[in-house]
Amino acid sequence: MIILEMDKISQEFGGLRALDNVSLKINEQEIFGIIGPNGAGKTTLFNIITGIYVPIEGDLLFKGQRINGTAPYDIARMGIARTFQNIRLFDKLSVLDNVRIGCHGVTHSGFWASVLGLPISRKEEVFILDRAEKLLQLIGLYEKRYEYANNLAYGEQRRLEIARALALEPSLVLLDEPGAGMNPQEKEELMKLIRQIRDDLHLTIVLVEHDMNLVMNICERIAVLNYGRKIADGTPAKVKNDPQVIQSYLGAGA
Amino acid sequence: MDAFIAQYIDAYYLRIMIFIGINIIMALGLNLITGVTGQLSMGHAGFMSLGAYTAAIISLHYDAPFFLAILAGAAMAASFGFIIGIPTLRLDGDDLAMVTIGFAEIIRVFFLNFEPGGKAVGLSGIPQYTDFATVWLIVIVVIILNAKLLYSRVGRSLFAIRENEIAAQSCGINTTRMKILAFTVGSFLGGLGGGLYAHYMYYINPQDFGFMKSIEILNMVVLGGMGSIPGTVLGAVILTLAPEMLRIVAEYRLLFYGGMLVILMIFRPNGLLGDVRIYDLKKRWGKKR
Amino acid sequence: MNFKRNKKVVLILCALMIFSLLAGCGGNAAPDKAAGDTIKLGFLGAKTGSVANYGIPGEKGMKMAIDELNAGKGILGKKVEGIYEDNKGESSEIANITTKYITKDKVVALVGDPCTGLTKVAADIAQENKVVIFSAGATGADVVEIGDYVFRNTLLDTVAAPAVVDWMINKKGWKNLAVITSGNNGYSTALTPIFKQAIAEKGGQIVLEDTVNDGETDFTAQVTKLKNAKPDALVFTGYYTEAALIMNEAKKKNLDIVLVGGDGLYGQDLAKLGGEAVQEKVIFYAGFSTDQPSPETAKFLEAYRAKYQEEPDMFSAQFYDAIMILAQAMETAKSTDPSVFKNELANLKDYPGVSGVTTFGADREPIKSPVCLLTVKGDKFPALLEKIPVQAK
Amino acid sequence: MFWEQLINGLTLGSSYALIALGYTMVYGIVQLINFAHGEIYMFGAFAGLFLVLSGVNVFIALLGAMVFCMLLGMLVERIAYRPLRGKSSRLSALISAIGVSIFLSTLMALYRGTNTTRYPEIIGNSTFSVGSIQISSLQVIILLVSALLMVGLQLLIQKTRIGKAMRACSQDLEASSLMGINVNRVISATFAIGSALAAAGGMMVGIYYNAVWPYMGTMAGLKAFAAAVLGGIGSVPGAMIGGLSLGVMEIMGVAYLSSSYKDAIAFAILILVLFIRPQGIMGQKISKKV
Repeated sequence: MIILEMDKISQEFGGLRALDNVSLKINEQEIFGIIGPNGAGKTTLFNIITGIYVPIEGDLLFKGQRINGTAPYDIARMGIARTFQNIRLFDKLSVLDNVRIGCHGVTHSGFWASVLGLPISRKEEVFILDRAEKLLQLIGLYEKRYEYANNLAYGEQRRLEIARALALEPSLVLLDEPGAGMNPQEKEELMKLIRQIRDDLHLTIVLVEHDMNLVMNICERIAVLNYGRKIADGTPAKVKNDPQVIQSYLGAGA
Repeated sequence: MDAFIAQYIDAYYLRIMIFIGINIIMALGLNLITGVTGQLSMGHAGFMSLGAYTAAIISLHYDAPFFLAILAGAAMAASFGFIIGIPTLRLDGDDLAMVTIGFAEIIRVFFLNFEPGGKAVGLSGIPQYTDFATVWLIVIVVIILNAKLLYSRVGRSLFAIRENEIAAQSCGINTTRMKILAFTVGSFLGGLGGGLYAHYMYYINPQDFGFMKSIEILNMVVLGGMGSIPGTVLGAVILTLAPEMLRIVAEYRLLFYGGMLVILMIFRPNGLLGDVRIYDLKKRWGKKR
Repeated sequence: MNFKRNKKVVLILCALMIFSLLAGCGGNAAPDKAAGDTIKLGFLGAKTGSVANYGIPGEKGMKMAIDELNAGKGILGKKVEGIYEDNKGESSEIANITTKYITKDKVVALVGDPCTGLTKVAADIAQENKVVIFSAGATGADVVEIGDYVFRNTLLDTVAAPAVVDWMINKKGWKNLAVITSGNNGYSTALTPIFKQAIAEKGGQIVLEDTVNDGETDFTAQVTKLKNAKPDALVFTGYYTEAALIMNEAKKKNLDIVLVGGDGLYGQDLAKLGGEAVQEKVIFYAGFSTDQPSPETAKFLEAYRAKYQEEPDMFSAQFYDAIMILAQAMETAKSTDPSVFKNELANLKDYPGVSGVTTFGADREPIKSPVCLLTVKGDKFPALLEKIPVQAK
Repeated sequence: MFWEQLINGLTLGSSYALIALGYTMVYGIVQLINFAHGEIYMFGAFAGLFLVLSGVNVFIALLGAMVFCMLLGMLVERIAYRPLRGKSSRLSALISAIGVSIFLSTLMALYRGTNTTRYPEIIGNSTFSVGSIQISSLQVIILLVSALLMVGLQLLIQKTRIGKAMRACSQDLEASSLMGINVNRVISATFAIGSALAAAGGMMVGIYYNAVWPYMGTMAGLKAFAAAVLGGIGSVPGAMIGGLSLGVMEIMGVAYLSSSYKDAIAFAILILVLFIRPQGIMGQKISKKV
């Protein structure tokens, strides 16, 4: 079952072709990796999927429904959550509040319900608190729930972003360099966490990563981008041995 | 009620406390826009004047009951707040600041040419309905509702927009709608304060709602602490009292006022109670026990 | 975030607030012991801000009058004390100050404000608290109508403007007129319709109507328009600063025109700012003239010059008169109770003040005669051009 | 009449432009709306007045006023803005700037009184005609001096070392400091140059309109800020174009629309421009990196 399909997506910035005819199919409940050198268009791809950019060409299908041009918040509410390469937490809010805000997409009480404290709002608040606390326990930040987000260590911030993304009850999670800046031990834990959430919550996970070891270890399938073009995809073993990939990407190091 | 209070408190202090109350209401409105949602608005006096003139004209010409008049004033301000909220779709930061300044100036010039409002002569003879009890009752209600809002799902999403708009969107927050909501509610409170002001002063004049008035209200929010209800209240109290207390230094008092702003910002750049929230305090104190 | 420190800040500030309020209540509790030996008068006017030019000379006039009273036997044998707060020309400030004068200082009368709008704010409060307010500057409409504690001793625009328009059209033959208003100036926006009505009644033509704003300096566009409209004379209803700047610009643009206006043009700065451009080209009316003074005025002039080494203006004279009129009313009423001496005040007839002869009519509006037409001539400011006698309505 | 009004507008606009340059330069580097800038302009006008009254030649007085305001601008930056830099939000810096603005205008009001002071006619004025249009020689001088100053500024920014450093800082303050640029010095220099231009603007306005007063900076500052935003805040040519076009718009508004709505017209056009082109006339569209 395909959850996300990209069909010949192209994007340009000021005449520069950031993505060129990229097509990808991502299956439900798989862990999918996107790799490529700097400037290959990986983050741009994420920004297109989450609706921040509208592609100039091509179609984007989520669960069979065309979503190009849909507003980012609506895409989020449809069940696509993400983290950011340069961490974007709500710095001056508590860890708990960060995750609670993540629940926004799955709750509904509006202005009047909130101001007047109507039952619907109170019921949702209980639900939100409960959900946020459970997620914080899952990623191991429950003890720090009243800290400001910007007081957390770097690795903790990355994990908090994942928790916030999960709060949205997504079916697809996009992780933008989740392992950046982590030490090997932290990365080990991260991999465990990613597998765990996929298995427990039955999610699909797409991640962009530079760390080859991490990607090869965790991902079931991989796509390789270079200069905005997809040059290969398939299982880690297949991609690793693709001559074009070796030449253009792994070439120097391998 | 007021007669009862007046037995114990000097009319002069009563008067200042009424001004403090009115300023708290307006500052809480601006706090919602600028402090909580992070949309720099430098034209709050524009909303205040809309509320003041609408309420005053309704009272004067239609003999409407007081609460109806000030509600109409607030509603008028809110509908303009809604309109001003729309540019926030495209603008942010200093461009938005400029638009709000421009908007307030346009409103001021409009009232300078507005025949039913007496043009530059101003509007006088407004019945004095505003009293201590009414103002502080409204202050209490506004604080409670404001607190309820800020510690709810909607309130948190407003904070999220201030902190990081793109991340807020990725959480499913319709940032456009929320920003317009903040502007609408914030300007409603600005207009409410304006209506109360008009019905306390007997007399209003377009020049009362100039750029410096907007700055004064903004100062309350920033000085007290952006996004913090206790902070905004404290800011309103201090900046309303400051000119009265500085009266001893007579003509030097604006000099002190200016200097005080600079020094406060240097030593407490996030405001006196920056980011202190009733909710946080409760948690902290609760945990200690 | 350091919550401990924040808590301390909150506590300190709360303590400060409570203390200040307590101090205030304490002040209130102190009974009116002091009120027995001095009579307090509150000054209303701006000492800073954009209308300070009216407040400062007013304060000087008031101080001089009080000094003279105290040098004599005071009022009813009691010493007179003036209290001088600065209202910055803002309505919320004047409201606070008025309340403070009445409730904390226990003044028997308020003197001021020079501006009509601000006077109205104070008058509402004074009327409610039954304290006399005596404006030495408000010339606009709807002031004494606020109540029976409200008085003023100014030359009313509704009296003076028609007389001046009559002089312009019938004596000078200036029929085609341009009218410029200062749009953000309440005095000016109130005066313009009076002038316009008078012009219509006396058979004049308005060829151009335009607006400037107080506080601006660029009037190039307006003067260019004026030049193209070619009026016989210009009526400007605003204050002297803008009048001088308009005339400066006219001179730069080679436009030779006479500017006529109200007593808002009465300020030493008209001559200082306008220089050559206003020489015999600006004409305005006022109830007070230092040129060819009456004996009362001459005495006042001498004393004022000796005390302050400067020329008094209309506001110094009217504030001075206001104090003296109040003193006289209290003496005749033999009371410092506002509810008593206000009746004496209302009966004032032919008071020979330094700012002209004043009578309060049945509606408590002042009738002052004559109207002096003033101009700038050489070093002399103001130079008397003509005196136009006015009849009571 | 149209051409005469156009020249009126350009004269007014060049004073806005000179003030707007200071706003835009400071903003370009530290993202601060320097609200005290209008007061610097006012101090420049007064400094020039004092020098002229003490008998100095006009052009030396102009230079003197510029130097004085340079120092004042640097002092303000050192006392009120630098301690805040880096550790606090832009809004607290803004409030600090407002504090300085209130402080400076009150200071001058206490010293000189609130009355408007006459500026002596230092440069003789004559009117000459080009076709049917009458132009005053003063207007021509003001336009020329402004143009000269703006060209000078462009050369400074494009050709000198400090100009290069300023451009680098406006791109990325942090990276510039890593590249060995003394950021504090560059910011100081920016304030100095902006203040000097404002002083020149203040003195020329004084000479042309024959009047200065302590509160002249508030509205002029606001208008100049509007001009900077109109032109695209952060862009130097934008500030020039924004200033000139705002001046012309205002004058034309008075001439052909309604003088009572003068300020409203200027701001309404500004808001409209921002709607259509949020980055201003000359500003570059900065796409946010996500």
